[in-house]
Amino acid sequence: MGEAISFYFLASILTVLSIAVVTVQKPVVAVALLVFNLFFLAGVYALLGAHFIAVIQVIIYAGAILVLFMFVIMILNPDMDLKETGDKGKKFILFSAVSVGFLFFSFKMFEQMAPLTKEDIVSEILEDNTYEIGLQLFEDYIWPFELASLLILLGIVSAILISRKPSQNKSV
Amino acid sequence: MNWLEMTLCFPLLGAILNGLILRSESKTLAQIVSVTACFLAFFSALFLSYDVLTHHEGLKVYHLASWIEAGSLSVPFSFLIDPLSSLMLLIITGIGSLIHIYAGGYMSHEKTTYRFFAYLNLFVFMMLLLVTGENFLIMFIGWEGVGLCSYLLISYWFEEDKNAKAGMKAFLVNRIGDIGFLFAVFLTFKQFGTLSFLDLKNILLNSHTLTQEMQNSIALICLLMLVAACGKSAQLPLYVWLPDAMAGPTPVSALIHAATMVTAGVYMMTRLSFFYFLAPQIMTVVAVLGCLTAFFAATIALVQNDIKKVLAYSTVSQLGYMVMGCGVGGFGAGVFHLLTHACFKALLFLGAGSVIFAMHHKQDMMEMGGLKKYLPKTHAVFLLGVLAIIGVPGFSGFFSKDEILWKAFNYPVIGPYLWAFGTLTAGCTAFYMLRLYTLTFCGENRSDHHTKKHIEETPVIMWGPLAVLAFLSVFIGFVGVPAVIGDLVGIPNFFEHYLEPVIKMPHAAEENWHFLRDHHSHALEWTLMGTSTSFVLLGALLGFNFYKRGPKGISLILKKKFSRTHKFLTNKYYVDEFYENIFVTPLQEMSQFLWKIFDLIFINGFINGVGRGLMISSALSSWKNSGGLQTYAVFFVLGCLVFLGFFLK
Amino acid sequence: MDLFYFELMAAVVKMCVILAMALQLPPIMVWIERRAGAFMQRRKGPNRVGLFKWRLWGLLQSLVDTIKLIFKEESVPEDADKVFFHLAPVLSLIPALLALSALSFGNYIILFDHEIPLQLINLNVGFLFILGISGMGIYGIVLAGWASSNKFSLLGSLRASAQMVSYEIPMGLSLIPIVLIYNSLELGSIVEAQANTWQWGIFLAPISFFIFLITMFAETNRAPFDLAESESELIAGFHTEFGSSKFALFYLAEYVNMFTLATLCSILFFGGWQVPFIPHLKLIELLGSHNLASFIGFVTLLLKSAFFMWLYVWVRWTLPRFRYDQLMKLGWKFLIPLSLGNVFVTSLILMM
Amino acid sequence: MVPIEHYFILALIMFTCGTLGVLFRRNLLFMLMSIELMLNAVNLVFVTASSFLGDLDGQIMVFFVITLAACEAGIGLAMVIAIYRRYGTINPDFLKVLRG
Amino acid sequence: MFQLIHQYILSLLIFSPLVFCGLSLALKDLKAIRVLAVLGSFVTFLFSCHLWYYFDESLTGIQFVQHYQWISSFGISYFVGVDGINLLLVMLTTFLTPLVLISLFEKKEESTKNLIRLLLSLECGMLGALLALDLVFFYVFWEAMLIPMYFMIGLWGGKNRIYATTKFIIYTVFGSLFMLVAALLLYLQHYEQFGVYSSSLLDLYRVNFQNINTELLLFSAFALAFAIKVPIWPFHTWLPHAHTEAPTVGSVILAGVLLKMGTYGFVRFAIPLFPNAVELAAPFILGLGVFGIIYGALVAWVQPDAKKMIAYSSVSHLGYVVIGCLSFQNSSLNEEALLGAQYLMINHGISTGALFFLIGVIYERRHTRLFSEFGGLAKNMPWFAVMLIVATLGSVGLPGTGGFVGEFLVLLGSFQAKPIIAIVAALGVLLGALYMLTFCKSILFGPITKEENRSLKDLSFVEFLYITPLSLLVVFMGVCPEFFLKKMRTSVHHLSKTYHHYELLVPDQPFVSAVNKIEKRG
Repeated sequence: MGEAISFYFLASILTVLSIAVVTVQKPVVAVALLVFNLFFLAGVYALLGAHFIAVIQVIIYAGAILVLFMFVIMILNPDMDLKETGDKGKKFILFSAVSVGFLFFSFKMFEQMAPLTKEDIVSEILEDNTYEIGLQLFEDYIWPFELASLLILLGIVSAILISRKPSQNKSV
Repeated sequence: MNWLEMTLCFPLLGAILNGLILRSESKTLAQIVSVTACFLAFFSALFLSYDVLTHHEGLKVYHLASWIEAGSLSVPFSFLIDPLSSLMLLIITGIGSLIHIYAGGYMSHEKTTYRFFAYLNLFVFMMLLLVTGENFLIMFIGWEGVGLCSYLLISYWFEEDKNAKAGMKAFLVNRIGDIGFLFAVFLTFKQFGTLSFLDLKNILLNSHTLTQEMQNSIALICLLMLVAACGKSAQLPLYVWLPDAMAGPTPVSALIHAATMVTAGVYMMTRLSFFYFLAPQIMTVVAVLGCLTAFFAATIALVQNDIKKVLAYSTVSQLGYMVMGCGVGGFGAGVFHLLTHACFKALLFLGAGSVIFAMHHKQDMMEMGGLKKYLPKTHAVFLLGVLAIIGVPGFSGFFSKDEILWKAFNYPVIGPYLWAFGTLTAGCTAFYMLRLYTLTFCGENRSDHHTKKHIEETPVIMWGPLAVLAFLSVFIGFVGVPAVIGDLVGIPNFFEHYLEPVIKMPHAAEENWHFLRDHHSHALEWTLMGTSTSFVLLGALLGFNFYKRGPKGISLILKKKFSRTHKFLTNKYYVDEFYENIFVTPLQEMSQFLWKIFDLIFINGFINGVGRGLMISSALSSWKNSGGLQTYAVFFVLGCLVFLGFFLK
Repeated sequence: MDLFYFELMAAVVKMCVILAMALQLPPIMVWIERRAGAFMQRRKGPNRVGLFKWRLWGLLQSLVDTIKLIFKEESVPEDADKVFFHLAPVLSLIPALLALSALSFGNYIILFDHEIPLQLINLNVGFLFILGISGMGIYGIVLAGWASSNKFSLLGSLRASAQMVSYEIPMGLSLIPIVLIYNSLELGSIVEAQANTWQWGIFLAPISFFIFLITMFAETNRAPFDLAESESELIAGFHTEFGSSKFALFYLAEYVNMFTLATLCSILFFGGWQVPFIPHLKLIELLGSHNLASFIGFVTLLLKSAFFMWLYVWVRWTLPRFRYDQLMKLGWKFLIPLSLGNVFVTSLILMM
Repeated sequence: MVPIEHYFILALIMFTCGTLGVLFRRNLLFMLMSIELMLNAVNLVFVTASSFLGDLDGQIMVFFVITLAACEAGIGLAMVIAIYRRYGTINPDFLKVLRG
Repeated sequence: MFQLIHQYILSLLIFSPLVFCGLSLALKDLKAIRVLAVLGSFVTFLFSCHLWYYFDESLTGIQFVQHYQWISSFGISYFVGVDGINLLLVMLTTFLTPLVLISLFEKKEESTKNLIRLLLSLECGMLGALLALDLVFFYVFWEAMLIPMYFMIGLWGGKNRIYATTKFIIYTVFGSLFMLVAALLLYLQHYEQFGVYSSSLLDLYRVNFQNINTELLLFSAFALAFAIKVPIWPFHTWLPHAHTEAPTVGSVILAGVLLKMGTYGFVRFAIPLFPNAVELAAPFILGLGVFGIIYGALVAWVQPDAKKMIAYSSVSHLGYVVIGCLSFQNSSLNEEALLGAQYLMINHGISTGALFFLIGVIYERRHTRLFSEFGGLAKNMPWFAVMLIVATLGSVGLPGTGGFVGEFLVLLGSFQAKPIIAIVAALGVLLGALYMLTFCKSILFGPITKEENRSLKDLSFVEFLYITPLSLLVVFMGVCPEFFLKKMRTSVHHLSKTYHHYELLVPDQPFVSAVNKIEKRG
């Protein structure tokens, strides 16, 4: 029973936060909201029993990635309130078209799915499964894991190259 | 080199020498070359005909080379010399050389005359080809070649647009006739498989029964050849080009449009007489056509003011006589009239030429008059010519015309009517010839002061040929004195049996041409001859009196009374305008339409349309490719949604 | 149903104890720091402030400072970002306190026949949680620098956050050998595994202790790594613009952080509430009661962390400040490879 | 108990917000943030699926998604900096210059 | 040496212009290139004379055969041979190209260097297409011909040359694409029937189709490609544009040889490959041809531009050729008509070539081709007038010129096959005379209206050099056509009689067709 309450509580906060993230004008506020959003998402993961993922989420997502965002915002200090360019009408039509599209197709998707509730599923998954994750990560998914590491390496190198000052680029 | 090759090569050589190689500035050199070429041709023609008629019993075929060999068709370069063609050879080369001499004088005002003489020689060569050709195609080469030369000669003075137009008109109208000729050739080849006259003659002469299909095709062939003849010999429907052909220099008119070319039709008919005998209905058509043309042209000639136009229409009407002669079965009479006509018409034309030469190229009779004093020699010769043409007994015209009228009278059904019209035309001929004579030579001189001062007698070089022609036109008649008179005077009708071997009656056509041989009473012949001569004398008197004192006098009164008919006649029955509106202008509009609307707009439009259509459709598909990041994203998402929708259904 | 309520009550009590402990700590630490600093520099620290006539060696100084800080006039920079200006100090304090909740202060005590573990939340992900939460501290600093909208504070916050982010990695990596050795992430189980003194973290993974020690200083912006608020260049770093109470909060956060890391270090490397050479079970037998044994465990833990706190102060007044690029080079070019190597070596040893 | 649809609806909402953010915000940074949001929504779906179906693969997938997100954010931000330095603005509307 | 040449005469013939083109690339100076080009084309002409001399007209099959496997896996072979039908066209090409090159002697611009090279490559393309007896090989050269033409019109053309040349290329390529598809289908049909891949004509002639409409379909594809090239009436709109915009050299070659490719294609490919389909489609195409004659003649009559007028006259003339090729008479082609058609092709090439040269001459002097600009040129350009009249008479078909022989044979033959067609076509003769004479009158005769005309010089020596041979040939073809007919007669007879199962007998070389190879392998 407690779990349902906390879920709905978290869900409502999450919806509000995600809408806010998209609509707020100042980037700093947006990032802050996004950080909170991540926290509450970590909470939902914990609810679902994925503690390890929750913590990882917090450490990496909130701790590192969004800090990067903060950095960029502080460095660039872009003009905060960018006026909306482009004619409103056209944008609104597309806006509504996309959202209606999403809602319509999601409901169609739900019809197709077999109703799943928590009960009829084995519930032992709830406890800590860090051990099993570690096992599976390094046995079944070793190759994707290596590839991910390669991806990160690539990300690092390219990020450095791209964001270097033009003067430095010349030397390279 | 036998005689035939010589006769053919000399004019050709003359033409090439003058036209392409020499192109000399001096007029005399050009004239000498062409005259010698023509005389040499005449002498070789003489020897040729003498040799053929005496040694080869009147028929010899020269086979030079093979021209076209294609499938079953084989057309050799072969020439047929028989009494008819030798006669024509002599006429062409004889009168031709006389005219060549005359032309030297006439063209003395021109700067360079090599071109003129080259064309004249070329014309003679082509005419020789026409008359000596052994099969249809060689004759056709001559046929079209002659058309070409008349085109070139008529538009000799091409500076004026009028001459160029006249030349083109002549060539095109001839071309219409030639198409008839072509169809006839196709039909004969389809029907008989060969095009040479001798083979056709053998097939037709001794074929006793003719199948119905053969009958029809022969009739059709004859009709088509008639069309060709009309085109070439300026008969009724296609005569319009001859009056305009007068735009060329007078020697040209004399040689081509009087003596030789126009007679080609008659020659062709006599050559194909065995065809025509087998198609009696066509013969009646020919006869009626000839008679109509004769009468029709004579009436127009009554009111013409241009001296050459009058002579032109008189040629058309005399040709009508010849065609009528052939039509009624009297091919011999036709050819005889052809012979006499060649002489006196050439004489008349050259006479008129010397008058025009004297009057510095003015041709309107109204400005002449009283030239008797100024040009005594031309006047005398001209008078002889006039007497010959109107058919005063004793002169050549009388014998040949009378022969035709007699043959026409004996024609079974419509004979007398033909005769009546014939005599009436003879009267008209007398009237307008005398009118011509009196307007130019009698009465006082109406030309303006300037020309009057300069009129002097033509030089000997022009007068000489006139004299010879005058002699010929007077005495040539005695060659074919009709039996009736011949028995009295004792001169045998030499001409009659001269052409006998050429004009044979095929067996199949025996029964419906019997009337040619049965005997007629002399009395009838005498009476006919009497009436026609009286008509002639009446016409002559009227003509002389009306115009004795120039264009005023009685003729004015008549003109006013019959003013409408007079105007009608002067405008040549509006035939030219008729042709113009019926054929030429609509054709012009149609082709304009075809080109402008049909071709440019319809077909081009279609093709360019396809091209433009593609362009538009491609533009549509690229919409507002703004490059905006987010527009791409939106379409991307919409695309996914659509795909999703489709996929999930 | 009462079990739930009982646990709830226990949690609240634990929270109060921890909160009290945490909040009392900074004033004392301030006092110690100033006295120790002075002592090291052969001068007397604050010893004037007294009550009537007892000077108590300046202990009241911090009390008086806190009162001063609370009642001083709040000054807010004119075009600062109001919301974040007020939010920043709070944001830096909250993670620090949250981190405390995961620490295991002692074994369980039995009250009213219920076992109550001396640990607020017993997460099986253990110190990862602490790592994550301490990572959140960065936001406080970043927002502070940003909100005060002056160049120096901005630069200071940038430097501080960059430093903390880059030293978080070696800290995380250095703890992996511990996990490998003690085969668990839970702090409680790790301390139990360190029953035998010779199995303490420091002896089994000395290098990771060495790295962890350095990163401790870096994480809390202390001593050689206190580049953020280094007076000489950036005045007071990110919290120059902050007035009285907000400054106090920052100070509070800093010391709580120090305390958390100190206790974490002692738990992981010095056996936590394990009395040296006396495994906890033997201790229970000796003293006869669980509660007493856990209390002694708690006290030993406090002593160990006190030692580390003293270490902070000691190092602060001895080592000179790093230059920023040396700091970065140390972090990225020395510590991270070392920790990776350490992980590699330990896993090799364990494999054999 | 909380049926799975509700988790998905939550995820859907987050994903829609993320998409709309990407499509209609005039600031590159916001777009990157919205992408992060969308990735989180995807993670949520993975985690819910794995926990409901009792299969760990979902959670491992989340790992990879997170690494991807990290790289993407890193490079994205580097680009934002480069663009800002080059064009002086990070409004995508002004980045329509298609030529080199 | 002689034996060597004799054996490889055809390959030498095809590729010698290409070799000379290559050599000319090496040279820089315009004069040297010009001399080399004329020499080269003259050498090619000598080769073709050798061919003409040693061509044994009694044999019905193809001679001087060269057959080598080119792409053996697909059965595509380098298969060239000459027989009565394409011999004359080859001679025409090799005869025209030297003249065209000589005509370039007076051009001073530097760009003529490339023009000369294009001409040489064009000649190679044309010879290749004429001598090829392998469908794929033919198609390669068929397309190769277009490229030089495209550049010639495109670069040296008149005002809106780009439109003209693109239209020309797209039109022809559009048609030939259909042909390619049909060729492939035929190729596959051959495979189904004989079990082996071969694209040489000898085998493809043996293919007989079960149902008539596939054959009709394939035939219509081929016919479309050739109809566009000929141009038969509805597909002719590219011709006037191409001619008006092409340089003199281009339009001479275009009219002289390229247009003949269409009719040659009919005779060589369309008729023997799809015999029954041809018989079915013949009335339709004949109708188009006849209408083309009348239409071409009428439209030519009202053209203001000389070159456009001659372009439409070509449409009319080639209408005769189409009639000649397709006049069927009780299940066999009419021999006279076919022979006449071949002959007319040559004559049209010569006379229209001469006409275009002459128009080029006055274009060179007055830089305009509108009739209104000219008038009374005969006065001070007598030789020009003589040449023009001879050329006009050649194209009008006056007896004594080649035109008459061709037209007479065509009309005679088609009269026997279908009288109506012949009668209407004969009208074309009359209209032909009409527009040609108006053409002559408007240029040569009449008063000199424009001042510039008064001072125009007559033909220069070079112009004389390249026009007189054509005029002489026009007259020569009229006077003794036997010289040409004797070469064509046997092959045409063979084709007209046995086109149903047409056998190109190869006398000297035992050509083992792909089919019997199978039997041998068993």
